[in-house]
Amino acid sequence: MLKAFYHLLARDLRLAFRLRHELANPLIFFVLVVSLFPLAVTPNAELLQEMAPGVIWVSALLSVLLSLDRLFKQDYEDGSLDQLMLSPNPLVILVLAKVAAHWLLTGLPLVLIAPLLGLFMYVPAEANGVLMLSLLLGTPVLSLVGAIGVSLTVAVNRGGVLLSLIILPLYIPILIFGANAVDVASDGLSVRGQILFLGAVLAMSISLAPLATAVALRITASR
Amino acid sequence: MLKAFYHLLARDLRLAFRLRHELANPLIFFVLVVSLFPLAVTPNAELLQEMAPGVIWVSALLSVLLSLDRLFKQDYEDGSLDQLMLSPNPLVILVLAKVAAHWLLTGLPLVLIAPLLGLFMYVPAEANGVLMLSLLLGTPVLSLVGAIGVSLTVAVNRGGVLLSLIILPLYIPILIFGANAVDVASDGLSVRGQILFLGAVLAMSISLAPLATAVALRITASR
Amino acid sequence: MSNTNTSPSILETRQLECVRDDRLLFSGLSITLAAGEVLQIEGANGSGKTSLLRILCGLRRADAGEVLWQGEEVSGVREDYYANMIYIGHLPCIKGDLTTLENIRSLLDTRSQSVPLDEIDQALAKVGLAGFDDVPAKALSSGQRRRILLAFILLAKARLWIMDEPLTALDVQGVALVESMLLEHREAGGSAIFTTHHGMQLPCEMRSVTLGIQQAGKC
Amino acid sequence: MSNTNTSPSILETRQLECVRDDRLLFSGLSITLAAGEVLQIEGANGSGKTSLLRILCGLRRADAGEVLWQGEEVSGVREDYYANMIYIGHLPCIKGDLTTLENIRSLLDTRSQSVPLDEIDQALAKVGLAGFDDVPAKALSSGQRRRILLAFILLAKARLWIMDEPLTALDVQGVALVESMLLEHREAGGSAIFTTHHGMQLPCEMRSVTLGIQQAGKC
Amino acid sequence: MFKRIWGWIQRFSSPKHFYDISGKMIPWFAVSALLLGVYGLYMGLFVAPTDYQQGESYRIIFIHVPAAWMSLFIYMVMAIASAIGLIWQIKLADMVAAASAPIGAWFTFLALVTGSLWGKPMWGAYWVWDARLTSELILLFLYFGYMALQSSIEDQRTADKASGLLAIVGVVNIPIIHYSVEWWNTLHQGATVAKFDKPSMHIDMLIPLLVMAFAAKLFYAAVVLVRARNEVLMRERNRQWVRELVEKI
Amino acid sequence: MNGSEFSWSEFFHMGGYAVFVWSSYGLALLMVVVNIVSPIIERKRVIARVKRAIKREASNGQVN
Ligand code: HEM
Ligand SMILES: Nc1ncnc2c1ncn2[C@@H]1O[C@H](COP(=O)(O)OP(=O)(O)OP(=O)(O)O)[C@@H](O)[C@H]1O
Ligand SMILES: Nc1ncnc2c1ncn2[C@@H]1O[C@H](COP(=O)(O)OP(=O)(O)OP(=O)(O)O)[C@@H](O)[C@H]1O
Ligand SMILES: [Mg+2]
Ligand SMILES: [Mg+2]
Repeated sequence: MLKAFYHLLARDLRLAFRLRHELANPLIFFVLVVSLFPLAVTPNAELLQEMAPGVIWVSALLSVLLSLDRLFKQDYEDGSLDQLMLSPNPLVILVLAKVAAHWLLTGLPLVLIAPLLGLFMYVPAEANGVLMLSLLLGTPVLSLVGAIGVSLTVAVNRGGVLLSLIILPLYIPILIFGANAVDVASDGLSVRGQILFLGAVLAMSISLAPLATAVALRITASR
Repeated sequence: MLKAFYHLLARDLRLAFRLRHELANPLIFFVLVVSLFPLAVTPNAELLQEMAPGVIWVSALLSVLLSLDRLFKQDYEDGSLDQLMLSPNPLVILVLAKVAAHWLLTGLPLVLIAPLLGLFMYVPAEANGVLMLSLLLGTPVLSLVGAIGVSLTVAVNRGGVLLSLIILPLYIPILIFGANAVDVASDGLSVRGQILFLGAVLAMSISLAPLATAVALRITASR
Repeated sequence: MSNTNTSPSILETRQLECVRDDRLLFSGLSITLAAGEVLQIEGANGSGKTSLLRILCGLRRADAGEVLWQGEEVSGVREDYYANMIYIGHLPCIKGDLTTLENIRSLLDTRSQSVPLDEIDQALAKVGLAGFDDVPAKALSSGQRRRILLAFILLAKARLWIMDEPLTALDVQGVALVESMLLEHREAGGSAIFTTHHGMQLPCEMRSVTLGIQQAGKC
Repeated sequence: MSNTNTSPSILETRQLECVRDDRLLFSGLSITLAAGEVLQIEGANGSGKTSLLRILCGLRRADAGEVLWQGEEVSGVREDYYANMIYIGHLPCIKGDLTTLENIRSLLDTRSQSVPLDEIDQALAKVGLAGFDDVPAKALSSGQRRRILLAFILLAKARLWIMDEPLTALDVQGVALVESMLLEHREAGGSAIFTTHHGMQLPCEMRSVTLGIQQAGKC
Repeated sequence: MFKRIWGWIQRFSSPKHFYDISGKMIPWFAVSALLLGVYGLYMGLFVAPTDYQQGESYRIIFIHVPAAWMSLFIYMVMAIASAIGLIWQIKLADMVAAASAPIGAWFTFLALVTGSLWGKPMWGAYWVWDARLTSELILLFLYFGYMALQSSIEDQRTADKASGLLAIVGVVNIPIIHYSVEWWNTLHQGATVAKFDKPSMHIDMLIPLLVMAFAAKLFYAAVVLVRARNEVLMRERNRQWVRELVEKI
Repeated sequence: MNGSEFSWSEFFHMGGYAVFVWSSYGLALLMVVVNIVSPIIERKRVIARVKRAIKREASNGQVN
């Protein structure tokens, strides 16, 4: 079972590394969207600093959202998803493997580059650490919850915007707590509460979301 | 030739209306993204007002960007694009028809709803008019330039993020001038320069972008 | 033979060459197709049939050589060529969200043809889709979807048909239907080029070109 | 016959029914498949063959009736069923970005099978893909891609093969290959269910069920 | 006349001919780049006087400005080569364009980072949303877009044409981006950013700067030829001459 | 430097801007090295690939 997890994870990672440029794409999208704001709103340092946590979190959220169809879309279209469902291994394990691969390829890079963007947006150094931490806890939840949405919409052609519609409302709590943590940290206050909340949500989604995703996939496959 | 334009436009519109829910999607995405900001950044009216033009413009831009693969993706995948290229009508006309349909289905609704969002974000009434005008001139450019990008990436699997990478840098001037016009109008100043610029860019893109798109499509079809 | 411009050939290729990745698929391929002729392109999997047909249509550029429509380079007479040629590829060209009728209409629209409804109904009946005209294409089986294309071919009334595996997903009656369509088309003076792996028996004379075996197919 | 639990059937359906949209595709369909039996599902386009096969796999739920694997309801013995069954559908299941070898490896991985390299090489040679093992699948022609699946079937060593149109895109040799594969499989005591429109001639006894004509296919 | 020129161009742009000629040219470019570079570094680090305003930190200029110039120059080269490839179907031009992109991206990156490193002592921040900085950042993204498109299309010919078209569209946009950013900045920007007020440069600073800029051009010339030769080998790998050549190596 | 006695430690100190100046120069050096090395590696890879292709074809040719 662990072997099945590992194999699928390895396949997805291999597939991603095969398209090396693809690897960097969510990252670049993230950086691009963040940098749209100084251009569209203002280059003024003070105002930017104030907006920074929110803007960075919203951009991270959007770039995870947009990379979500990586999760099952292709597998659905070429029939591999059918093969996965016909695997003797429990579907939940396979879902977890796919989500893990997705996070390693999109969430993790965002976490790593975020401090740099924080720097560009004048986030104070100590808050930058909190930014990373909040993203580290938050982005896996985005992938996990996103997987439910993708598995529901994967059969719908042009599901991109439909997906956002379904998923964004679910993302909002993470967004609020994540951005707020950074905000509060910029003011030099303690962020224990926010971090605990994010941790709790993460624990909950790891245990529940794959189940929901597996059910959703079975529904989708029944075409 | 005009007939060909009209027929293709009608087909695309009919296709969109067949999926009625799809129609509203870019609109809802737009509203959702804009409303993330009060949640993520601050509910403070003053700050919101300051951010509003930029945030609304960035969101409009993203929602056009995300709806771009509507333009050619499906046609490419099911082979209809090949049929279009084998049409006795000039490809440029067909491209224009498809772009027009895209704008009517995504850009125009954004233009119409923007003042409402402006209201929510405390944009002053007179600047709200400028917001609409700037979007009215700017969103067609987004569709036109976007068409070039889509036609280049349509053959690439999972081109979504690649598309953003290619297109976003090209969108930046529109974003800057659009958001800036609203900003300046909020301060009660004249926005003639910005509007003229947007108009000029629109004129230029209408005349050049379809040509580039047609060339790009021929390149893409040559598989 | 391929060099006499006076021949009444409607499609002609001269010294076509196609290279994919590293492999030379064919080179020096010269074919002449006259009106009323039917030509089958044969060849094993991967021998380059699809590539050849796409080159004939002008969708792909040949790596060398040229394709002539009624004696003139295709790129120069695109409009005329496309008005008289119809290509059906591997892909279905069908919109799942449009009904059968709308699909046919919009396919005809791309050719700027408008056809009266009863004629479309006749064609649908002929291909076995009578009664399916207002069913969305996504609720059709794979074979039924291919039949929409057959109706399209009937209605387009093109002089040259280029078909890549027209028998895909068709059942036995479907195959017979395609055969009879080709016969009628030929009798009416039309020409056709097609590929198929599944023996199509035409009771008329039919030329064939085999890719892959001889390096430079001539005929 | 379908009610005797003692029969050595490996797959059995009882009173299956399938409704799509408004139309009843089949109902009361009871099939029993013993080890070493090969069954062809026949039927015109749109008669419900694909739907039936997906129900047999447990990918789709029947509107009524049940599917039994070695006498037990499939949903209860999923793991065992899926370890011994292999399904090949209309879709290719092939990743264009992975090489032929990697594609096979990852298909086998989903079945938790690891197969030594030389065995894979043998299978590739058998299906005519020798030398293509490190070519990315997107650079293969449609027939070559289907051949990857044939190699997968060979390597999976499942007892039951369920195949939807296995001959799609295959050339004459490809068809012969599938026929010989089926024969060997049958000789080794395996069973198979498949659909095809393109006459497959198996020189062995082969049952067939026709959908669509008789409303309630029995056998 | 025209025909003769065309014939000559075609002969010269034949990959084999290019491969031979460029092999001879590379050492010259490389050696002169090295010599000029060492001389420029010596002049810049040891001879040029300390700036009375910026102190020693200004010595970053000898890296930063040549890199910034190269970033623009290489994009232009890339776009022109792409246009030639697209219009006249000269494969060699496509290869040069493809070979230029990574080098251009590296120079852009260098200009950004050295500018940042310079900005910290000068402005107190690694980054400000100044017009020139922003357009340089966008330029980096244009390079990335070109490379991403180039590498994500399998068929080499298609990839060349598609990314070439993108480079051309990008070049139309560069002035628009430049002016819009500039204009945006002057409208928004108050005193937050100390503008670069260009010091009327001391001749001892100017000389090493120009020398370094020239060295950078020669370096680019050498590297782009090496890369283009790689492209030639890769794309012509089925031709007899490549096979014979490779056997010998 | 201007006339005053040259000292290496002062030179490396760069008037207090050592971090910025030397990391810039270091980065530039790195970039130069990468741009020299990577095409050379690439060249080796291409040549190896062509050689492999030649070998494969030679062996295939015998089969046919
Ligand atoms: C990340 C930060 C920076 C970036 C992206 C950047 C970018 C550029 C670019 C693109 C150019 C070439 C402009 C042209 O030729 O049109 C340039 C030139 C120049 N930069 Fe920077 N720069 C940065 C920081 C700085 C800093 C901090 C200074 C010094 C205070 C500086 C001083 C100069 C000078 C003196 C030139 C030459 C001026 C000229 O050619 O007109 N730069 N820079
Ligand atoms: N996108 C591609 N990129 C690179 N090579 C390709 C691509 N598509 C096909 N090829 C190669 O070109 C050759 C011919 O492909 P093509 O699709 O024309 O074959 P075909 O004769 O139509 O085969 P089939 O009978 O399987 O449909 C194949 O051997 C394949 O390796
Ligand atoms: N997604 C769908 N939604 C609704 N109805 C469908 C859908 N797919 C197929 N159908 C209907 O179900 C019927 C059976 O389809 P199915 O694909 O099982 O046929 P089939 O026997 O495999 O045909 P073919 O030989 O053409 O592949 C068709 O008549 C079609 O109208
Ligand atoms: Mg083919
Ligand atoms: Mg079927």
